[in-house]
Amino acid sequence: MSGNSWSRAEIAERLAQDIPDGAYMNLGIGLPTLVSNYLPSDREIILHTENGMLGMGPEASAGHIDPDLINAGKIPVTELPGASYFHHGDSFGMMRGGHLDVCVLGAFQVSQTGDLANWSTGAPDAIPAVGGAMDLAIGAKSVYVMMELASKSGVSKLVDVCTYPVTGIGCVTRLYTDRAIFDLGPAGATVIELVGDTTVDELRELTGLTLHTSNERL
Amino acid sequence: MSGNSWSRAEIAERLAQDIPDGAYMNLGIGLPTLVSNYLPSDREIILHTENGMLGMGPEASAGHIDPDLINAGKIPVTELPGASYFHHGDSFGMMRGGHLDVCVLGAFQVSQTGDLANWSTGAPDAIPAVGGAMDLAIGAKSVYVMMELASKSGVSKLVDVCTYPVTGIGCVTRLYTDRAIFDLGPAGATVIELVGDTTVDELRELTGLTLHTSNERL
Amino acid sequence: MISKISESAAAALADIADGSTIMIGGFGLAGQPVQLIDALLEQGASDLTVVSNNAGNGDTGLAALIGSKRVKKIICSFPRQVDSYIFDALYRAGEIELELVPQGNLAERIRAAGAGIGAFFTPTGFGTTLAEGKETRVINGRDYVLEHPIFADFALISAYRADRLGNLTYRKTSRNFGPIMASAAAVSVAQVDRIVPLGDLDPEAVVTPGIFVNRVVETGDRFEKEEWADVR
Amino acid sequence: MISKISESAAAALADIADGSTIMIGGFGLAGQPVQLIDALLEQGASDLTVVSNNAGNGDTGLAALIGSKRVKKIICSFPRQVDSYIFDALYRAGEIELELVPQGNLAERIRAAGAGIGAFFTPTGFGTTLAEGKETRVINGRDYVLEHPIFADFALISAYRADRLGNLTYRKTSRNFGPIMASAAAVSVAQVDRIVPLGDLDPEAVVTPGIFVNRVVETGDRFEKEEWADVR
Repeated sequence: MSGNSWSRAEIAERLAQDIPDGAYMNLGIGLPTLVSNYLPSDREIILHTENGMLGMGPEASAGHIDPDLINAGKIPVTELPGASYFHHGDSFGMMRGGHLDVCVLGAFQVSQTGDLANWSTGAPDAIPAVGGAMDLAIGAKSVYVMMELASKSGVSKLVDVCTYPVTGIGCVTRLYTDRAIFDLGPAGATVIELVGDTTVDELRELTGLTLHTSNERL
Repeated sequence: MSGNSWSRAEIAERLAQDIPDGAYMNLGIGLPTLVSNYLPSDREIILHTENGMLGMGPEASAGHIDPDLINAGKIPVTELPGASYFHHGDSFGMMRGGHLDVCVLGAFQVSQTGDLANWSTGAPDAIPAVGGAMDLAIGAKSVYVMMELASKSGVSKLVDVCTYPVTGIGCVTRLYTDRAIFDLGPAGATVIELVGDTTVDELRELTGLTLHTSNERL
Repeated sequence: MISKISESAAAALADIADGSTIMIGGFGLAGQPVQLIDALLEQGASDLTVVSNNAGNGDTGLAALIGSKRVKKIICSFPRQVDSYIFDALYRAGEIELELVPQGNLAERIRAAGAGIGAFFTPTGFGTTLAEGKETRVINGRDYVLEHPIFADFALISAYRADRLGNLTYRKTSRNFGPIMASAAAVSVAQVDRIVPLGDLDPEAVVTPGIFVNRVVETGDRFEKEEWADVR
Repeated sequence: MISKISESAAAALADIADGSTIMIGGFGLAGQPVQLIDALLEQGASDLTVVSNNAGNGDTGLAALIGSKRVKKIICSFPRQVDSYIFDALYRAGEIELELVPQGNLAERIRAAGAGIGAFFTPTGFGTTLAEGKETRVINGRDYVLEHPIFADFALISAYRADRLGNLTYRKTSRNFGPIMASAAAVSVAQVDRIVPLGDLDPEAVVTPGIFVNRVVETGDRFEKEEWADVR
């Protein structure tokens, strides 16, 4: 931690602490994959990759690459004891049916009621592509997003209403950022943990949102 | 054949001649299972049992009974090379999706347009039970029924409109009876083969139906 | 370390509450979770809704559970059998509710619950008394009936091998309802002949991934038992 | 005697007509039917609708087929990739139609076609631009979108082993779309590393029963090839 904000690795490390022993988890492509570096060694957490596998191990090392064994980001990975394979119909049924405990995603924007925007910037000339983003958004008992709270130009990515095209409605349950952790829900965002000297008032100013606080923890 | 009618075995034997090499077939419980005794030895026909198997072999002999290997009638059976197992969701999906070539069923009544009644007599005090009857009725590219044309009291079981509760609407494509073979469809029943000296007029009198004839074959 | 292994069938079912919906696997004796059903009988929960293909045979197992009047409703495809006299009597007396569902619709409704499908259009049953009152629709010229998922609080199933993560394999036609019921229940309990060390199951041949299984109970090899010899 | 074995990829695809809908398996290179795609390119059919997770990479395989302007429409979840420049250019020029489908809805729509489901309600995509104009419904307090099956004239898939009946096994994550696409096409063609004698495949471990497969082509072991060593 530097001052009152976390690095991406620190966000991932903090999020990892909240994954309970025995959890089934899917880590979205990109930033969320960092979480796998920080899973507590005394917990057994089973990774799902939506292209059809439970029990995914670490990225494959050079010389041990199996082209039939890749993750959803098309990176060669490994298989742990107790793994299993299944087809896309079953794999996405597993997600849609709410069997995963946690799914961790990145985002362009998250609304205070848990709407997620992470699949399209809405740019008119962009080639559209969605992949499993909308399935992942509704694909777990808990959907966590990790992101920096503000864009590089200082604009809050936790918003009242998403301006980017949404990926899912009311689907994000918790938001991990470099400045604070929030629970999201129909009543809006609740600050549940502050990073360093960050204050709720600073967050209110940055986000422009009311922001509830969790008295028990702040 | 005795005179102008076939025995049940003869109906089964005749029906078996119409199953092409390479066909995937489901034989309903009861009368239809007779068909398996008459499949031409120069054809390879693969039997499906809806409780979750393709490549079902003959009934198991005493001393070779495996309690985990039964057919839809709960009779112990055997496994042929090239068999496969699957769960009920997949097995009924296979049927519903129209992948079987032929399904052979028994019936209380069949209407001239192919409605099937074979699951309930509609008796008010009967314990209802349907099993896979309604799934089988719509569960193949061709649904064949085999039955005696008339009940023991001489009433035609090929009817204008079923009086028993129906199992499926317009689902039976061909009817094999002791007196004749019929194609069924939206335009009604067409006699395509007569048993012995049976005449179409006799069939018209028995059934009370118009009955088309197939000029090519009669 | 994850271990889904329960000490006994009784321990695995201890928290079934009155009023629960219980799926029970099996088609005939194949895949029937005999020890789990017996444990449920012992456990005492009442006011149950049971989802199972049949409604019990003779006077043991599911038939005994029904006979104890602890099942208020059964959702099944084929209750009537030559020896289903316990169910038959209660049904005729109006003491048990029956929801009769075509076997494939039963399977697909269970599968839909596990796969997060809100409802689906099926051709099976259209135009029959079992579809009376249900929404219908013509799609591409074919008639369909709208059916909804069936969820359960517990699924009791039987499999062949398990590991401590709850990965399951089955044997032959005993697979039947196990995989889909395991996916449709809040708590899935599997009895298995043997629990094997992690890594012994071929990942390509696992039929029910452990994510669908909460508890496994080892009940021993079944094939030395004399009683199987004359099963028909 | 049934034999679904085709002499060559070319023979297996000879009867694909102009205007056909073709499913192509694979997710990334895993499960991609490389030889079948090349044979389709050679075969010449045009005015095709392709159903595949991606829209081609680089300038070979599916990208080359698209580049030949013989694909009028693609139904996929993720056309945009770092090297999807052939699709990108045609799409921007309005020369190829795109139906973008969330990956799990794509899978379930294919599965529905194979399983005879007329339509189904899915929560995925509700409230997004990809569900615009589609029927929605609240079921048990949750929002769902109605989606319809996707059928194909041909499915081209890749598997690991086959027998002459068309029973298939897969390897690891190359299973992906193969089993569901095989079930959703009028004619399913599988390229496999090896065809084995009947009886060599474990009936418990067959993933795609032969009933879903019309033709198999043996294309040889892939793992001796140098090109795999640096696949990323």
